[in-house]
Amino acid sequence: MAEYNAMELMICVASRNLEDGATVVVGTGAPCAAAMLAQKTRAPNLCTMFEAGGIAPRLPAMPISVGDSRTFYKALHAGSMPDVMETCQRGMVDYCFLGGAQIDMYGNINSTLIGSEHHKPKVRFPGSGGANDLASLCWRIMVMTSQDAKRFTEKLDFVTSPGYLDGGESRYEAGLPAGTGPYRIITNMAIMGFDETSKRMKVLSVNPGYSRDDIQDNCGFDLLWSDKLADTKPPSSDELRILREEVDPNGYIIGRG
Amino acid sequence: MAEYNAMELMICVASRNLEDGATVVVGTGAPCAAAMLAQKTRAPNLCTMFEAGGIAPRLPAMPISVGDSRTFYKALHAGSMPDVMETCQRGMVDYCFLGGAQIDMYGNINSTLIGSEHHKPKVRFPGSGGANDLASLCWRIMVMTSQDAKRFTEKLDFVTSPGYLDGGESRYEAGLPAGTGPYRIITNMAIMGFDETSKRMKVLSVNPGYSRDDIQDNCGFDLLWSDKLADTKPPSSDELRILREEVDPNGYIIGRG
Amino acid sequence: MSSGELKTGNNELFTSPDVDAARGFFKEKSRALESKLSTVEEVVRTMVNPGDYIAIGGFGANRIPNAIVHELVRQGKKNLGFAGHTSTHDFQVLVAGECFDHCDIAYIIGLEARGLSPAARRYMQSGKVRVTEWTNAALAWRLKAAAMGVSFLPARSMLGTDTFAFSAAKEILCPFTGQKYAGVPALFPDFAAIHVHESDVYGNCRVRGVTVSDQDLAKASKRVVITTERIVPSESIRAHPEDTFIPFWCVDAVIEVPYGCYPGNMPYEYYSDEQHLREWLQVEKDPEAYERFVKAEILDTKDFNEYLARNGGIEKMSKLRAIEMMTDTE
Amino acid sequence: MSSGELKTGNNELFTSPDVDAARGFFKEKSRALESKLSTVEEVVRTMVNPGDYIAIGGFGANRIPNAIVHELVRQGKKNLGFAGHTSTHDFQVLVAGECFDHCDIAYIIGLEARGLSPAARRYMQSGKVRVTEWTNAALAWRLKAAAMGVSFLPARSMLGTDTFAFSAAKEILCPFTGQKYAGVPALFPDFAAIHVHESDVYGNCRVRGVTVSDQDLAKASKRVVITTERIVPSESIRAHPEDTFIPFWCVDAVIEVPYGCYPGNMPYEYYSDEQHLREWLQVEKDPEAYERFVKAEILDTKDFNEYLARNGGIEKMSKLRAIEMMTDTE
Repeated sequence: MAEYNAMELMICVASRNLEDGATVVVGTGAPCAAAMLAQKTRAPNLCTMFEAGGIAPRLPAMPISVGDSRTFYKALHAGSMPDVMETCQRGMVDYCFLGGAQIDMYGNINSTLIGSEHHKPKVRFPGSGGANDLASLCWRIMVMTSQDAKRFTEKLDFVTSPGYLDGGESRYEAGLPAGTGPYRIITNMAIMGFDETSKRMKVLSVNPGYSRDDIQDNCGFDLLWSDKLADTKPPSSDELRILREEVDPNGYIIGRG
Repeated sequence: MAEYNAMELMICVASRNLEDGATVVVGTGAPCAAAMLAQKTRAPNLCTMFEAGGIAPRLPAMPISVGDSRTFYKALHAGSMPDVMETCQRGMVDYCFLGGAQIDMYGNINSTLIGSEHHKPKVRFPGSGGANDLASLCWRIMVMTSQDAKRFTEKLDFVTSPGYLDGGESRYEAGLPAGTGPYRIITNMAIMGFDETSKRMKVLSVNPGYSRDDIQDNCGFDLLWSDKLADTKPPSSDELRILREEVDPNGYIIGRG
Repeated sequence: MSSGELKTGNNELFTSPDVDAARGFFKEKSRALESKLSTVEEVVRTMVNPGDYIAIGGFGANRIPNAIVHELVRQGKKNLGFAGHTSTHDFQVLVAGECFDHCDIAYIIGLEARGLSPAARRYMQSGKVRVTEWTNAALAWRLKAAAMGVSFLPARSMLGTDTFAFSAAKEILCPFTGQKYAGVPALFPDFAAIHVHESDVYGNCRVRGVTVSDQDLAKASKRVVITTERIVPSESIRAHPEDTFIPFWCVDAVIEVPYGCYPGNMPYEYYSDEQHLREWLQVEKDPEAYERFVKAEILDTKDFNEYLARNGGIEKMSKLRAIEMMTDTE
Repeated sequence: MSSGELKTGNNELFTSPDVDAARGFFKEKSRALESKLSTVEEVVRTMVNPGDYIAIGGFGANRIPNAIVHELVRQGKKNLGFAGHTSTHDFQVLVAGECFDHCDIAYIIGLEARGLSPAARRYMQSGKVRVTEWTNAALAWRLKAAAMGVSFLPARSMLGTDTFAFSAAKEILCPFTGQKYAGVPALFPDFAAIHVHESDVYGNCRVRGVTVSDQDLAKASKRVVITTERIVPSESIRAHPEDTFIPFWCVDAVIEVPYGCYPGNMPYEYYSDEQHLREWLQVEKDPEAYERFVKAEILDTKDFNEYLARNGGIEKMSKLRAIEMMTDTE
């Protein structure tokens, strides 16, 4: 079996969740790599959208900004930011990817600040950007992140982007679109989904080399466990070859693994 | 003094109210002719807008539709209908022209129907189209129409487009933008404005060949009269020449006079 | 009525503005990048269901998908709802088939500077049609609300008038300023047909000249058919992504229909056939003659090409093209 | 808090969403078709007043009007309000001058895949800046509301989060469906600068590639300056009216600034200077070195051309152009 690093595994796992003919809003970095890998393997007509307006480009290289030239290269459409956000709001966008400094058991995400004083935080992050919008408006939200107990936390310092909020039906009672929410949390250790009723994070699959204890020890809240807990299928040699040779030949993303 | 017909007079009077550097939404026919005449006389940089989106075209001929090719010919911008309406709503459009089957003393206009049953009217007209929008959103509304007691009526069968509604401050209390409203009613007999306080129609100027009695007799409600009642200045020979030779050489509009 | 009380339009709202219901539809709508080539006959047969609410792109007689409009009449579609938004000749043709029996009205019956349609007027005075009044901007904003995925937008027109009273709008107050607005409900048509200059087989298309609300219409509508003067290679779309007016995921079917706006004006392609439009307005004055005219021009023609052939064919189209290009010498 | 109660964001609304007040301004704004050619120095000196709320077009480092941003720092503008909408390098430069002390935040501090700006982070953690949270779409819709001439729009994002709680949005209910929305207030900036590919002297301009919210920004803002890679004859604008991205009546000043987005990426013109952007991020780590850097690169340079010259001049620009054209051989 081929060797691979955690980033390569996460990108391969994420790419398998993107089916042909779906729409996905991607950012720079790993999500973009996952979408490109999906297009080059099982989903040639996966439609990638960049929040700055680029639609279905033939990316000549990894973009460094979600608005740079590459996101419009041989694109089918150069839309605007409102266009893309409204397409999400209308219900035409299936997937998005989010990241952040903290995530809780309901998939809520903090990318705003650490600390308690809003105008004078201990650590300031970029803020929502488009994350809250995509988390609110796309059908299925995915997260790729490394897992540790500080990042997977009981209580966020700031809820930047909505997961299932307080669990149960609270997301929909808040006015967010019916049927939407966090779908997969993909870490170096496991793949998580969410319990249908409580909306709490639930481990679906354990990555090679990790144990249940590893996963729970590196999580600041109690995880639920699937009845059908699976072993995460490692990257195939084809996936790795395409990822390394075609998607990210310079190792900008997978080099960090 | 040159001879002219009523349509020629109304177009010349209307054109004099359009100053250089202003914006005006025009339709087909007489309003378009008035704007073209203004451009070719004292207001070369009058910006004409068509509600279908054509902005500042160099009209090669009289358009037959406010959306036809001519309204985009060498235009500075091909906008959309929402663009134009929102530009009006934002307060960037100075003038518009309206017409209709009935008008009342507050400048309210009916272009919807005659009769009392809405879904089964005695006579059905086109409806608002963009008229209600322009009457609501532009700063100054102008009307060119022939005058008779049936058209200038005490009570409209249907208030399609707002003038000053019930007079006084009622237009603004209804939520319509501050400072907007009917500005000039230009007929074959007179030029009317509106009283500042009551917002009732007031005759400002009497056209050549007509008397105060003619004007009141051909109006279904009591007109107010300006303290400084003037004589309408007839078309100049320059205005008539340009109107006949350059604006409407085929007599499509002024031929009907 | 006191100015403090919020008024509501009294007429019928023909379509639901519910955004979660619309999202449910859009969730299932295909976003696959695959050929959507079809035919006028098939699209109208399979994509227009009884009771559907339909909308027609373009402005009046300009850039209208007339082959689809004719086919609606030819296939005898009835009981439709119709968005009477900047409609002129398209409205006139649909009236010939009495295709709709409920109608949102902004502009109907008229053909702008050409005058009014006697047949359309008779139909709208017959009492057969349930109607709700709006304005051009109100219908444009209703489509924009749907395109944006929200159930309403605030508007400053219609207020204080009978147009409002006979609409289905509702007065609302701005939560920040207290400003009064006419709230207009999102309009999600079941079916829309839009005629364009160029489209690839996926439905990525380009238009020039008048755009009206067609971008919003394509987004707002559940099923969208594009008729196009020309199919172009998708690579040519990719060469100029800024020019894509409607992206493929809005589109369900694409049909190449040259001269598809005849007798209307297709900007930069051909001018309107004013003589033929006058013929329509003239013949409508006599209901019996009009019935024969509609039978001959639409019901008894095989397809839109036959209609074009009846009315002068390629030769006539070349003349109309010369008028548009301002190269006609007559 | 019960779900039946409507919540309101607790933070400050920095600008008035009052539409009649905005209309009063727009009524007096010139719509004359006259040359608006100006200079960077003059525009910043005369069009940016103390306390003004400003917004910068483009997306992050892409198509930003960097000559104007530098000049704001060079002229020592302070106490401004800033729309932190998709801002990256522009934010970083404004922080170098501590130009703003209140800020609507959607995306700040970061330079996307390049990492975070240490200096911007220090400034935003200093307590010197009053902040209100939003999202990219919320700020886009705030500008769209203003562009439409309405004081608010309904949005389905922000709901249920601290982003909402620390915003100045208000929950509202749809009058038709009862659906809960975040109502976002119109944003009318006092001053906006937008960099474009081509403009005529009147301000009719064209862009390619990323458009973000710049069309709405141009409409929403009270005073608008366009910097352009190239001035083009107005006749070339009239030859393609469909391509006009911003019409002249939105624009108050036009300045030709070649390479005006450097070190950012101008689509189809030149790629970003990643080496120089890394230099910014690197030098910011040491506040004293950073102060010398800002002095040398901005405060002590005469104008933007000198900044370009310092950083490689035409030769560098040609290299960045080769990267953009994918003709670089390195």
